Amino acid sequence: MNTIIYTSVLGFICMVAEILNLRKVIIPVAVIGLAAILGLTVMEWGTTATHFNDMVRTDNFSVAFGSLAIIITGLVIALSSDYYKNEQNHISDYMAIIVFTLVGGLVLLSYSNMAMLFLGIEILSISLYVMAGSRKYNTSSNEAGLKYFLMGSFASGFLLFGIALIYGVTGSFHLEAINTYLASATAVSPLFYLGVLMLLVAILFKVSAAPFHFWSPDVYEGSPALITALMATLVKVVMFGAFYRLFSTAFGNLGGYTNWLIALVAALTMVVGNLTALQQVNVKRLLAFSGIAHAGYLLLGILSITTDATSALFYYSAAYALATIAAFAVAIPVFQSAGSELVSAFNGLGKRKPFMAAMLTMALISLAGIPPFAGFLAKYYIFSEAMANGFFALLLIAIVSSIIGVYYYFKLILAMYTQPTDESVDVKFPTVYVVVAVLCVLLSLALGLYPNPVIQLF
Amino acid sequence: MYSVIAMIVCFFSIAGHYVLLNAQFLAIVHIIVYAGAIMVLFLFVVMLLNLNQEPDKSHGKLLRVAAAISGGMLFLVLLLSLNTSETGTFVLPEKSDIGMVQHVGKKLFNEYVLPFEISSVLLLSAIIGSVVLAKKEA
Amino acid sequence: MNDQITNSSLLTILSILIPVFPLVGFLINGLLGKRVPEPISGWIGSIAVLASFVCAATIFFTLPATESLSFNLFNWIAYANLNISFGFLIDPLTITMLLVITGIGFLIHLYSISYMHGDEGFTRFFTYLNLFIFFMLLLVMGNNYLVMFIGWEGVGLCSYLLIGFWFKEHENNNAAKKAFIMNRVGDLGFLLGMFALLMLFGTLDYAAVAQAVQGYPVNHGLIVGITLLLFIGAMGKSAQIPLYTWLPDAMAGPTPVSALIHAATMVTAGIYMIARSNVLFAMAPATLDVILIVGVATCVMAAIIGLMQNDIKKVLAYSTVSQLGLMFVALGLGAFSSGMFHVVTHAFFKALLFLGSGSVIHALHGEQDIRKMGGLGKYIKITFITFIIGSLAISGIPPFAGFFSKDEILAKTFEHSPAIWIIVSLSSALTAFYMFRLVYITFSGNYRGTEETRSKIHESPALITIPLIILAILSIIGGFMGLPAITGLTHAFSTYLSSVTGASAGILPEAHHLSHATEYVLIGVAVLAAIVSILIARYMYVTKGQLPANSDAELNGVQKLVSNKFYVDEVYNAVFVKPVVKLSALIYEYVDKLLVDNVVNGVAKVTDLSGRTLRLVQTGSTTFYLLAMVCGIVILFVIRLLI
Amino acid sequence: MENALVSVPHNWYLLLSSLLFCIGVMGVLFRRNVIVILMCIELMLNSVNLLLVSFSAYAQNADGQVFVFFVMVVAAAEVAVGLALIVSIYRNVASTDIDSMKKLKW
Repeated sequence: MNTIIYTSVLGFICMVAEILNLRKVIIPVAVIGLAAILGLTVMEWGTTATHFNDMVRTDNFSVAFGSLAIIITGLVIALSSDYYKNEQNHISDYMAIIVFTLVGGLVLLSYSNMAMLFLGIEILSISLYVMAGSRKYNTSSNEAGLKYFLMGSFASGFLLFGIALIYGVTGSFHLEAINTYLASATAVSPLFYLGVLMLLVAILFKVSAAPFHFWSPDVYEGSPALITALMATLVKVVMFGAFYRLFSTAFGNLGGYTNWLIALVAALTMVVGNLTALQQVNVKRLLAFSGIAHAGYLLLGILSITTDATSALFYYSAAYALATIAAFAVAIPVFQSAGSELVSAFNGLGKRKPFMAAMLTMALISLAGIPPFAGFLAKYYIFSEAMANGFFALLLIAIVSSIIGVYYYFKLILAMYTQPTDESVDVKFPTVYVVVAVLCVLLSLALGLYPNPVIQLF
Repeated sequence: MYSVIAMIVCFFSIAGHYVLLNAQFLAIVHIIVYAGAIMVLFLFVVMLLNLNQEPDKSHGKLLRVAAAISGGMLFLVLLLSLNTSETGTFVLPEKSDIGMVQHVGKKLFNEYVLPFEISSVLLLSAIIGSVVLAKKEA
Repeated sequence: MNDQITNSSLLTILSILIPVFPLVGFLINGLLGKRVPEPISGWIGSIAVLASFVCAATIFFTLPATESLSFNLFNWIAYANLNISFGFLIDPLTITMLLVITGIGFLIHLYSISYMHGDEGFTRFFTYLNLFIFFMLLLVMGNNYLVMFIGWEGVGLCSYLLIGFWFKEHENNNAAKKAFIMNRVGDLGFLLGMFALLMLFGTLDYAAVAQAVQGYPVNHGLIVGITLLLFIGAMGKSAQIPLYTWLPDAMAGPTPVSALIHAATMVTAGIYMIARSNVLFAMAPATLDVILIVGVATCVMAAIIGLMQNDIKKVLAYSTVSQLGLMFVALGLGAFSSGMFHVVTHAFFKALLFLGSGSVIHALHGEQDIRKMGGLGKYIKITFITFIIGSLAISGIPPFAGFFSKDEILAKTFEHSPAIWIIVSLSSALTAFYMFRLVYITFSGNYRGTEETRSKIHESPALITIPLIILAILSIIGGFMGLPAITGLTHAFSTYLSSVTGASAGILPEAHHLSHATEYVLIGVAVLAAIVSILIARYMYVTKGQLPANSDAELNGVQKLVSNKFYVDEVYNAVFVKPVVKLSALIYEYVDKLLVDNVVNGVAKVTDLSGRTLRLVQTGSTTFYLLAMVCGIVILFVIRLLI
Repeated sequence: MENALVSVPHNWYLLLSSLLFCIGVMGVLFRRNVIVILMCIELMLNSVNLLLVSFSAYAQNADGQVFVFFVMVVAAAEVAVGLALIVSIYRNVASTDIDSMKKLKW
């Protein structure tokens, strides 16, 4: 709870800094502030508390996922110092919105009432609609913002309809009250199931699971690269946290009613994500499809509600987010210097900048799920989760699609190491990008080599 | 332009339903927010962009048929699942004051104070966003 | 007692150090990059591997063959009721592989310092090479399948990077991609096998799996399934039908890479894996039969294709595939130690041959087509002599190393079935033929290149020749560690491995041993066949100075020329040469290029196509997306509510 | 007045809001003008409001009405951001046709 308050205050500070003519210090202040908030959050580990008539709860789940979300946002903000160096007059607006996005995310990780779920999703989404369209004079950015906005609000309609139906049946927005209804009702009303399905659809939309994934490649491609990084990591992690929270508390007694559907969607998502990614030439699109595919794998973690599944989901989220941020930290300067976001912009990077190319390679290897990086064990954990639940056909699809997936990550690696260099383009990696990339890769490696502290968290 | 007017009519009739459902305060708020603020905003943008001359084009035939079918299917599905429910036995209580200001206000500022506060973050974010997006740069 | 404890803790430290050295070398070279001057980075890499070799050798001499050392470094994955540690297992099988990897690895590193001299990617090359050694060491040292899998994936990655090392040529990229895809198919098998093992036994530890599997009946369906899956993994990595075509293409990489990865070490990983799981495989004789069939088929087919190749490295590549097939034949017969023995001797002479071919290519400044060589024996004597030694070894001429290991496998096949013995012997004779065809075309006769290039031919520097000489010596004496039974002496190698392979020996049915007389006859026939093949090669390519046709049009001309000579020639041509040449061309064209390539490419194409189609769904129209969303919702509702 | 609705079964309200919701959905799918689409989305949200209020009224539970406030807040915020986006786009492409925004695909 405190985390949410502090973060809101930080966002407010970012906003008013402009009035006080403190633009230069916004980013350092935001990063340091987030670090302090991270410290405070971690100290809450082990406590369980309800706040404000049980609107939000602090528990180990919210602390763990919340810390991850804060780390992700902190890294992205660190990158923004260079990314927005030519847009100083907007920097405080952008930073405030990004921090507010995090507020929405934190709400989503600790809610215990549907009202908070709804508001969390909306804070997160509205901030991102704005950020996606923030390159005002770029038609791609416009289009991305509009597409995201229209489809997101459309999905919000379904989310609300679902919430309304569940409220109508149970008479409450409170997650535990809903669960109590489920446990005590002799015959659950069909309206309730309809509500659950509507809610499920809206959340599947937000995590970009097929067939509700169409927005994400277009939006990822059109948005400013840094915001793409934020969407690919923070939104995905947070939405999966919210997803899991919803199904572990409110629908804990649903008795696997949705499992079959989720399994179906997961299979479709993995296949569509990986297959479509094969053909992509735009790196942001490629990462979008990779994100879709990863959403498919993460859905496997939702299928069961156990402490093991929680750990697996958390580990996977962390592995995915770290690798993706590392990839973007290398990719963004390349995009900027090449003026292109195509795979060909990476041609010969292995020769020009061997170190950063190596970082990107490692990040992609982690995403592809090859040891010794965290991505491999993450897949392993989440796959064994599916196995434990008896989804063997799903497991098979997951493994096959993950093997197809390796191919397109290597497309990028191949471009870096085997294509001739365009000598005229000189890529400069600002120090902060190097630091972020190295940090993420090292963390990813550390997690991969020694997963115990994280995997035994819950 | 006409659609905006039609929309306003629709909002007023929904407000009428609110009154019938004993949600008097909400009905007023609804009119103020929707008809008074949101639709004015719409009208304002329509005027600003000078859109009223432009005829509203339609999609291709295939897309329209597909849209009709899928929308119809959605309604059918909703209908089917609603029909099976047994909520028809509920009858509206004759007299109720739950929609009165004092009652709703108490709920809002006791139980739902946190969402109320948090929605300020949402509004703040939306304000900054709208300004950032709509402001003309020099 | 106390002494033993200190001894074993010393060994533990030593064995941990083995993979650490190459890792350190990799880190130094990788992090410093171009800041390290050229020869220094090469020496850093070489010395790192040498240090590992010294450690491995120390362990070899101190650890008795009957004992093994297994320890867990840390508790790696503790999750649900599953506990997988990151641990090493040091036993005779591991030590054998360790010595081969680090020993030959060191020689090849040394060789590369000179061979890669002046290449702009010099440091990068050694970085990859050290990384490869590191992963390969992990692969053989792990004490459970998951550690092995990490090494397995790692070497695949390094192989991929090294095949595409000279990335300027498009062909190399395709080769790298092909290798990668085929290996992934194999990896899929391995991964599924691993999951199945986990499901069935709840552990991935070698010892625990071997223990647990013995509670099942022989040929239990699940065990057969698991072993088949693991074998698919082995097929990918060790280039067996149908997943072998990547290996000849992999020759696009630098020659030391071909020698190290695609001949001596990585490709034998599949054999190591099966030998390591010998108890598991022994419980599934049905799988062993499959392995035997695949091995025989690969062995023969690759040997036939080898007859027609004109690229010096391609010939060696197909011979590697063929020899790997032979190793699988041994595994399929349950003769795990014989298979491993051939792994070791093959590592010696195939590394020698590859490095020799590298020296030839080096001397000719990159020429790889044997039709443009000839008479090189005069110019590059050391290479010539060592190459002949290697060829004699691979042909199975006593007392060279290949003779002993090949003979052992041949004897085993005869025990099993004389028909297989005939097929395998035939392929062995073909091996002798094409190897000497290569030798004669390359080294004897007159130089066929331009005068200008001839003047530049020179023997390679000492850093290249010294590894050649050492490997040549190993190829001569390497076989003596496994003397055939008829000599009455102990088979040192199989005795050494017996603590590992012994467990499976009890499970497999006892083979009836051959009488000494039969064995003499077998050896005699095999050697004779090899010598005759060599003589035929000599007759065709030295006495008559035949040359492989440059194109199809010339082939007819050459054959006309041949038919004008002796009548014997015609008969010989009609009965032997023509069919074989045809068959070889046919298999290469149809089976290799058409069938195998197309099946593999077909899978890739289908994936590709579906990717293309799916991509088109992304039309860019928001309305369409919304429509798709509504349809998805309706379908989900219908599924859940009405059905 | 107060007794007017007593005899109306709750199902009718469910039906009405579903119908409104589906009209909204179909409007979104049929129209090409982004502003109209946005209005249709508003209609969807309103149908949800109606649903919530009817549930709240029939069950004598004010939670639903409080929730409607939040929906209104969000709707207002969404409209503000959405219209800002539309204005910003109109400056670039001088159109509010959804099919004029098809650049990002494949």
